[in-house]
Formats: sequence, C-alpha cells, structure tokens
Amino acid sequence: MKIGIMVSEGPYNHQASDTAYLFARNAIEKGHSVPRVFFYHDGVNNSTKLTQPPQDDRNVVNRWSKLAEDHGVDLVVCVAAGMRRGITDDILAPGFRISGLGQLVEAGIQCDRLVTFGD
Amino acid sequence: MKIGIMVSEGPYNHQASDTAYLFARNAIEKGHSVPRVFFYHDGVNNSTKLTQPPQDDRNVVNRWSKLAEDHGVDLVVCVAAGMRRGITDDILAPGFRISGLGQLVEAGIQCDRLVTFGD
Amino acid sequence: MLHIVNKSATERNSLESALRMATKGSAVLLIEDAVYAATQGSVAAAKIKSAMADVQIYALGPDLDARGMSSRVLDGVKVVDYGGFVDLVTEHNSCQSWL
Amino acid sequence: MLHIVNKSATERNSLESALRMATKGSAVLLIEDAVYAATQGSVAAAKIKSAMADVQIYALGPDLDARGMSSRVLDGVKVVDYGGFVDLVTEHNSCQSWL
Amino acid sequence: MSDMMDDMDEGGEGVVKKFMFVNRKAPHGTIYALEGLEVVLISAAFDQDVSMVFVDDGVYELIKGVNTKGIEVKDFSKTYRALEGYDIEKLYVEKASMDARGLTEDDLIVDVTVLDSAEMANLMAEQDVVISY
Amino acid sequence: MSDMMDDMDEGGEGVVKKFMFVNRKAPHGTIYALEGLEVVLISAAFDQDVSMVFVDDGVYELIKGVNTKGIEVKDFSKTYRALEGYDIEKLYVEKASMDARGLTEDDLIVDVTVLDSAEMANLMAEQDVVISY
Repeated sequence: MKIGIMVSEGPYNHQASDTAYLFARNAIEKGHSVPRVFFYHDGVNNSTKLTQPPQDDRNVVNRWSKLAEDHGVDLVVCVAAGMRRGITDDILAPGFRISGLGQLVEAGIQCDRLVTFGD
Repeated sequence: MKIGIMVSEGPYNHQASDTAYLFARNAIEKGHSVPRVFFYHDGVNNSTKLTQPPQDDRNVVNRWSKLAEDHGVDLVVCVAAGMRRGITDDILAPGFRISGLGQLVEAGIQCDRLVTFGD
Repeated sequence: MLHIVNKSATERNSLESALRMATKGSAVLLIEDAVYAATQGSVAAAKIKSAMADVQIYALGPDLDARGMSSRVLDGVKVVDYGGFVDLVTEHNSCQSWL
Repeated sequence: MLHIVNKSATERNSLESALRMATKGSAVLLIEDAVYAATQGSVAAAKIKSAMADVQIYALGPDLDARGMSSRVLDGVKVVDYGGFVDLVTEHNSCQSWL
Repeated sequence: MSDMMDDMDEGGEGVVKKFMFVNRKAPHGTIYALEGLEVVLISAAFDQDVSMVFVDDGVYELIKGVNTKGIEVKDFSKTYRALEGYDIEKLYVEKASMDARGLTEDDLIVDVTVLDSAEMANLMAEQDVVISY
Repeated sequence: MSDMMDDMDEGGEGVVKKFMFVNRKAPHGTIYALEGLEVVLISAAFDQDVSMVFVDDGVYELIKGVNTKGIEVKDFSKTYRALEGYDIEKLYVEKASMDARGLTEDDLIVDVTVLDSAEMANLMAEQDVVISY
C-alpha cells in the first residue's frame, strides 16, 4: 500500500517528527511504500542541514535523509511555509526538496492513506 | 525598571514572539529598559536571517533586530537549543548573539522582572 | 503576583491551573487565545466568574479585537492594552506564565 | 476509521473530541502523551472506559514504555508497536489525527 | 526519487477523492488557521470533493468583526468569504462547539451548514483523506 | 550592547533571589522537561535559592521504570537523581496533580515534598523569578 505522511512540527521540540519517522520506517519494513513525506507548518524545520544535536542523541534530520536515500522517499518542504521560517535551498539537507502545497494534495490523491503527525 | 524577557517559540507558528515584541516595545516606550531577550526552545528560530515572510505580513526577525539596534536590547540565542535546531553564527540576523543558558539565569537575577512568552 | 495565561480554556487546562494557584488578591491576565474565556456564553466563563470573587481578571484588548470578541467581554473583567500589560508586570512583585 | 490522538487528556481536549466523533465500530489509537489516558488511576481513564463499549482503544507500546506506564494499562486496551500502528492505518479505510 | 514520482503519477488521472479539512484551533494564537486555509485554496485546483469543517475552537475562525491592527498581523478572516469563488462551498460547523462558546450562525462571516455531533461524525467517517490542525 | 551588559552587571554581586522552575508538561511528547532540566542545572552555578515544582502533567516527569529504547530517544529521568549533587534539593509536587493521575510518592524516582494546592500557591507567591514550561 502507498502511505503518504505529513509532518507539522520541527525536530526535537515535539515528538511528531520522531513518531513520523518510526512509522515510515516500519511501514517500509512491512513492505508498504512511503512515496512522499510533506513537511508543513513548523515541520519545515526538519530539513535544515545545520542541526548539531548532542553526540548521544538521535539525529532527526540525518535519519530522514537516509530514509530518502535508502528507499526513495520524496521529502518535500512547503515553499511558502519554508520562506516564512527561513528554510532555503542553501541550507537544505540531502534528500529534501522545496516545492508547493500542491504536492501535499497530490500525495492525498495518489496515496492509499495520508497520515498526519504534529502538535 | 529592568524587564527581562524569555521567548520559547519560533516566529509565525505561534503568537508568542509577536506578543513578546509588542510587550518589549511598549515597555521601552513607557520608559522601562529591556536589557535582554533570551531565546530558548523553538524560540531560537526567531534569530535566522533567512526568513522571507509575505510582503504584506510583519517581519518578525527584522523587528527584533531593529529593537536591538534602536534600544540596545541584548538578543541572546541559547547555544545548546540552537545547535539542536540548526541555528549557527552563519545565519544569525543582526543584533542576535549565541551564548549559554547562564545568560537566562543572569537576566533573572539582574532584572527586576522576567516575563516568559511561549506556547 | 501576576498570572499570565495565553491558551484557550476550551482547549487546554492552563487557565484552570492558574486559577487553582492564584492566591487571594493576585491578578490573572488573559492574553492571546486565553481571552475567549472572558467572553459571554463560553463554558469557560463560569471559571472566570467564580474566580472574580478572589482575584482580579484582566484581558488584553488587542487580542480581543483580533478575535472579534471585544463586544462580548464579561462584566468585571478589566481590558488593558500592551502598555497596561507592562504596568501589570511592574506593579506586581513577580509574574508567572502558565504555558 | 482510525482516530489518532497524541496529546495528554489531562492537558488538552483532543481525546474528548475524538471520542465524540468516533462512530460505533471505529478505532482510537493513543500515541505520544495521549497514552497516559489509558492508564489506571488517571481521571482520564473514565473517558476511555466508557468509550470502550462502542470503539476499540489501542495504545502505542513504545510510548507507554518511554513513560514508565506499561504496567498500568487499563484492561481492554490493546497495546501495539509501530508495526501494529502501520497495520491499523492500512486496515482502516481512512485515518484522522486529532492535533 | 523520480521513480517514486512516476509511481505516484500512475493511477492519479481523474481520481476524485473526498478531502476533509478539519479546523480545531482558534485564529492568531497559532498559524494553523491561516496555513490551513492555504492548503484548502490549493486543493481547489485539483478538482476533488472538498469540505471544510469547524469544530472545537475552530469555530472561532469564522467570527465577524475582527480587527487585527493592535496585534500587527494580517486579518485573513475575509478569505473565508472568497472560498465560494474557488468552488469550496461545503462548510460545516458542529453545533455543540458553537453552543459551548455562546455562538450562533449570525455571528459567522460566511454561510455554513450546522451539524449535530453524530452527523459530523458520520460525515468524517465517509472521507478518503482527512487533514486536521 | 556592551553598555547594557555593564548596566546589568551593576547590582548583580551577591544577590540571592528565589527562583522557581515550574514543570507542567509530560516528558518526551515535547522537549520542555529535558530543556527545562538543563536550565535548572545551570542555575546551580549562580548560588540562588532554587526550587523545582511539578504540577499537572509535570508529575509524570518523575515516574520510575522508564524505558525509552522503543522511541529511540535519550532517557533523562536519571538526571533528576543527580540534582542533589548540584545542591538542588527543593523538589515539590502538588498532591492534587498526583491524585488525578493515580500516582503516589512510591512511583517517583526521587524524594519530593508533597504539598496541597494552597501550600503550592503560597510557595509560588513568595518567588522572585518563576520560569514555567
């Protein structure tokens, strides 16, 4: 089954991005596909390559990048929400791309399910 | 009177930074001083110079920078919270500086009041 | 002491906690989405009304205006602007934000 | 339909709204801070108990473990892992997150 | 990545799904009402069966008489009136949410359909995609 | 800016204020418990009169038997035990918050003083600086 995901909160401050990642990884392990994760609201803050979490903590941004590399997950950051919050191409981590809200609606149409994670 | 401020949420997603700014500006207009604003938790996201809000909207980051320039307000971004969320010296807007949590405690000791704005 | 509440009382528990901890004679200022609790017809208004016997309730006018709620404010609630907010902070010996 | 709730019922109103809108036979999955509602002794447990007549209640095990709540889960609540969360999403024709 | 995009394009043509946007937050305190509206407006271009519902504090989004000058943010309440021009015409509010806040239809900036909680629950259960704030 | 810093340094020497850190949020769902602890640990270096209080869902921060492996985040619950080594010894929990969650002192990872709501309210009213999450 194709499962689309929306993430509405940034890394670390809320558990939303952690839960979304663990859900996505387990969905893929079970043989489903996660064609796209759409980052909206403060969720756009998951895409910056500038984060440096403590050594003994998980790296939320890198985990998303690796999921994109290993499983072809399309990580889309909303352009309008990103501009409001200072997310630009210059600081984008690998695997993320900036595009419009239409990509969220498209994921809703083309995936069998759309699951939202937020505050 | 010296009034210190803590801001715990980023720009636009929550009203906290707007309310904190309007409170600070009015405090200064009334003759008080605002020696320091400390940005903690997702509040560190107020300090990036990369935000580009819509033309017809307020610019939250620039307003803070201008308050610092006009009234010598010390805008301090927590280093540990900033590292977790990708706030580095390279993307810091004018008037902001990165420092430790001790600066928050110091503001609590040295100001007559400390007011927190968050989610 | 000044207690500052910023969340809607029909969404979160922070107003209730603030009122539980507000000692007699202290002040409670409603800002941002918390201002709805001070409006007529809200189920949260009952909490404000019973609290008014012991504490003074204030609401931030600009937040009421922005939510179309200025004409619905409960009797006994004092509406202040940002300057009044500053005065409340300086007039009380300490303040606490119930986030 | 699968209703997903992620906030503590002693802090916010989202569990209450989800239960009000959950039709007979639908499922409610508690994740993150929402898992506390499915534990013994919480005032929120009463809401879960009365809802169980009409809907199936699930709670995410890893979130219970992380909060030290695994041994306190109410009878009748089914504990699932992330794989079980995925199954719940695929087995129901749609899902809604009560943020 | 482009493989996945191709994959997504497959059965996309001509599909009409039931999309519901659930608004549960008051305006201004958080951005969800404003950014939620932006998704709804975009969704209009995809020829889907779109509905917007307002429950809990979400009903406050539709209040008349807003003046945002004092908090120095945009007043987007008039955008709800523009929805009709985008063929977004299915707006529902929950009666219990209105009652709990002392609001009636006369207080709202747009025409809506008022549903009781059971009707709202049934409407939600019929949807293919539910996006909630 | 350095002027202001000088200004702040003025009467700073030897001042001892009553600092209270109010914890109202459950752990892990948000970062407030963890980042809140970081502030408390730093405050220990300033020789202030520091107290930590746990009310509402904040009491969940102190629960025994935590295992965070499944959600792949750090278990910081043991840090509460380290507070004593930093001379942070005033930990208070509100009885009503414990009762509403079915918790007793035996469920907690550290020794605390249990206060009723009126005692907690009086303690808060005595503080100079209250930092709340």
